[in-house]
Amino acid sequence: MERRNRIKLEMLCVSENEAIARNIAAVFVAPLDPTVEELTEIKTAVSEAVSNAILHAYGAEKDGSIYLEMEADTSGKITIIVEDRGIGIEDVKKAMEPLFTTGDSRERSGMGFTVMESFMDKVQVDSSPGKGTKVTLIKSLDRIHGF
Amino acid sequence: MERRNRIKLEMLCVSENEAIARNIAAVFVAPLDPTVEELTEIKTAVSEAVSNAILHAYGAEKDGSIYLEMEADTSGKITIIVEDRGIGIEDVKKAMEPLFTTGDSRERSGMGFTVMESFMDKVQVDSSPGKGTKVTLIKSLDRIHGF
Amino acid sequence: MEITFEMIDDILISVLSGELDHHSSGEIRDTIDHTYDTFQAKHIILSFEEVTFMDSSGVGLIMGRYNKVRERKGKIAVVGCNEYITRILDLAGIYTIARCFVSTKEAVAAFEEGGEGEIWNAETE
Amino acid sequence: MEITFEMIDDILISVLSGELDHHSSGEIRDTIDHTYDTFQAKHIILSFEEVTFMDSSGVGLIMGRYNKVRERKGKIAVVGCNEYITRILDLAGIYTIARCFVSTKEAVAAFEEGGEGEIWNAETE
Ligand SMILES: Nc1ncnc2c1ncn2[C@@H]1O[C@H](COP(=O)(O)OP(=O)(O)O)[C@@H](O)[C@H]1O
Ligand SMILES: Nc1ncnc2c1ncn2[C@@H]1O[C@H](COP(=O)(O)OP(=O)(O)O)[C@@H](O)[C@H]1O
Repeated sequence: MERRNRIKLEMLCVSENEAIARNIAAVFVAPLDPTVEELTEIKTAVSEAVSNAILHAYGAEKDGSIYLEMEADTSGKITIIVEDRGIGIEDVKKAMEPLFTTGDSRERSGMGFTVMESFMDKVQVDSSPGKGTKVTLIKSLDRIHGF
Repeated sequence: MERRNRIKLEMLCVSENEAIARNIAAVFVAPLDPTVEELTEIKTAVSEAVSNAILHAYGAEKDGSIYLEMEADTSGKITIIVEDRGIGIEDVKKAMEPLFTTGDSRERSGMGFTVMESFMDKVQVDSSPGKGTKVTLIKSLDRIHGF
Repeated sequence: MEITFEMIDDILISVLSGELDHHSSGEIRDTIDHTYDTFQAKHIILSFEEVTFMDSSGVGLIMGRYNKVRERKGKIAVVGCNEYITRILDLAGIYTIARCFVSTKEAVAAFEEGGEGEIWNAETE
Repeated sequence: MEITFEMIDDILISVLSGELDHHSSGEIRDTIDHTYDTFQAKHIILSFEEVTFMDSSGVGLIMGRYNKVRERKGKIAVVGCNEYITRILDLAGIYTIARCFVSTKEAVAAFEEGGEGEIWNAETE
């Protein structure tokens, strides 16, 4: 695929959609001829961001939506935005520290953002309390092996 | 997956998205434990509907969007809506006849709607000239082999 | 979608592999027609054995090639169609214009045998 | 995600297969804890050999089981981690609480040999 492409998605905040979201990311990226490594990294980062929205964004009510936007430009740069309209994050810097979690600390590792940062080229988090969270994941595919 | 689920998608009207759309449908339906036959039938019907929007809906400009909505209820009934805001169809009944096409008749078969009807339980087409076209594809998965 | 070609006498064998839809059929169509002209072929065999997905664009592809071979009084055959491809071709009544064979070998044999008198087009498998 | 169990002496071997994420880890966690209690096991081996996808939920799963086995002075080992799983576990510094082995066999051997004096937790592979 050489043209610029973009898809937007809205999905229910149910944990079954973690797998659906990361597999859709794989479907979107696959025509760009990624390596297995790149594909796995992107799937993992999307899984982390979507899990966070499902787990942390909407508190007890759980009937919010998650919004995804996936974009590919002609150079092989992938931008994936995962957005919710939930409770937001008070201190983004702190939230992004390894092992920091407000979840059940015996079961959540607080490694979500750390994994996203390790697996993508760039991770940007825009969030404000009460307004929701927008996570932007960016990765440029290594096109040397491609067309 | 036992809960009701729904995703909504918006994609650019480029032909690369035919494959992306049908593979997203496969990703959405896969957790419901469809047979290979059901999965192929759904992918094929989605491919037809999305190709039609790309090919017929927006004429020369080609910068419209396609809107997809995929829904699964707890009984295994899948509803997929493929919608465009393009030129619409003057005579839906005629358009749905086998071999009828307004496309390049040496290369288009006019079999799109016929394939959709053969591969899904129900196909509904709502369209009016100038307003766009909404194709609703419905199929109930045979759950006997499932959970 | 990829395509490879082989010529046996005046028969152009086109082996398709991958997913055949409206997007991929455009390029494939041009490649087949160009090769058909370059090699001055008469008949065309389209092998679907390695086609992993096909929608009604496949019908358009066969119909288009049928119109092409007719100009040279050639015939067209399709081989290796799976269950889903067969269902789509059946719906379109494709067997009135193209014969279907299990393998390329059988299709070639039928072409080599078939005289002008054979009611090739009306036959179905 | 599926899970199967085997007991060797006081070691509960949990073989995970499929995709491990926040969605699937909840059920898996409950199943492991229930089995651990039922069989009065001491140690836990988590086999990731058949895990086709894992995100940081896997770290949470290991940490949670670590807290569980500690109550009985047990230890935890992970086996068969692919490159991506290893990268995630490395990021989390998981090897301060769990040792990693190539195969279940090696992990069992290490459990059977390991006396109280061994600085198990501080060791990495
Ligand atoms: N979408 C979100 N909405 C609200 N809070 C979030 C969101 N994503 C992350 N957080 C906060 O950031 C913390 C750290 O996230 P992360 O590093 O992914 O680890 P974990 O999900 O294991 O807690 C979370 O515990 C939560 O407090
Ligand atoms: N989304 C659409 N917008 C406008 N016209 C459409 C749309 N979908 C189908 N049509 C019309 O219906 C006709 C028949 O469609 P179809 O049975 O899919 O065959 P084909 O796509 O091969 O023409 C098309 O040729 C076109 O005129």
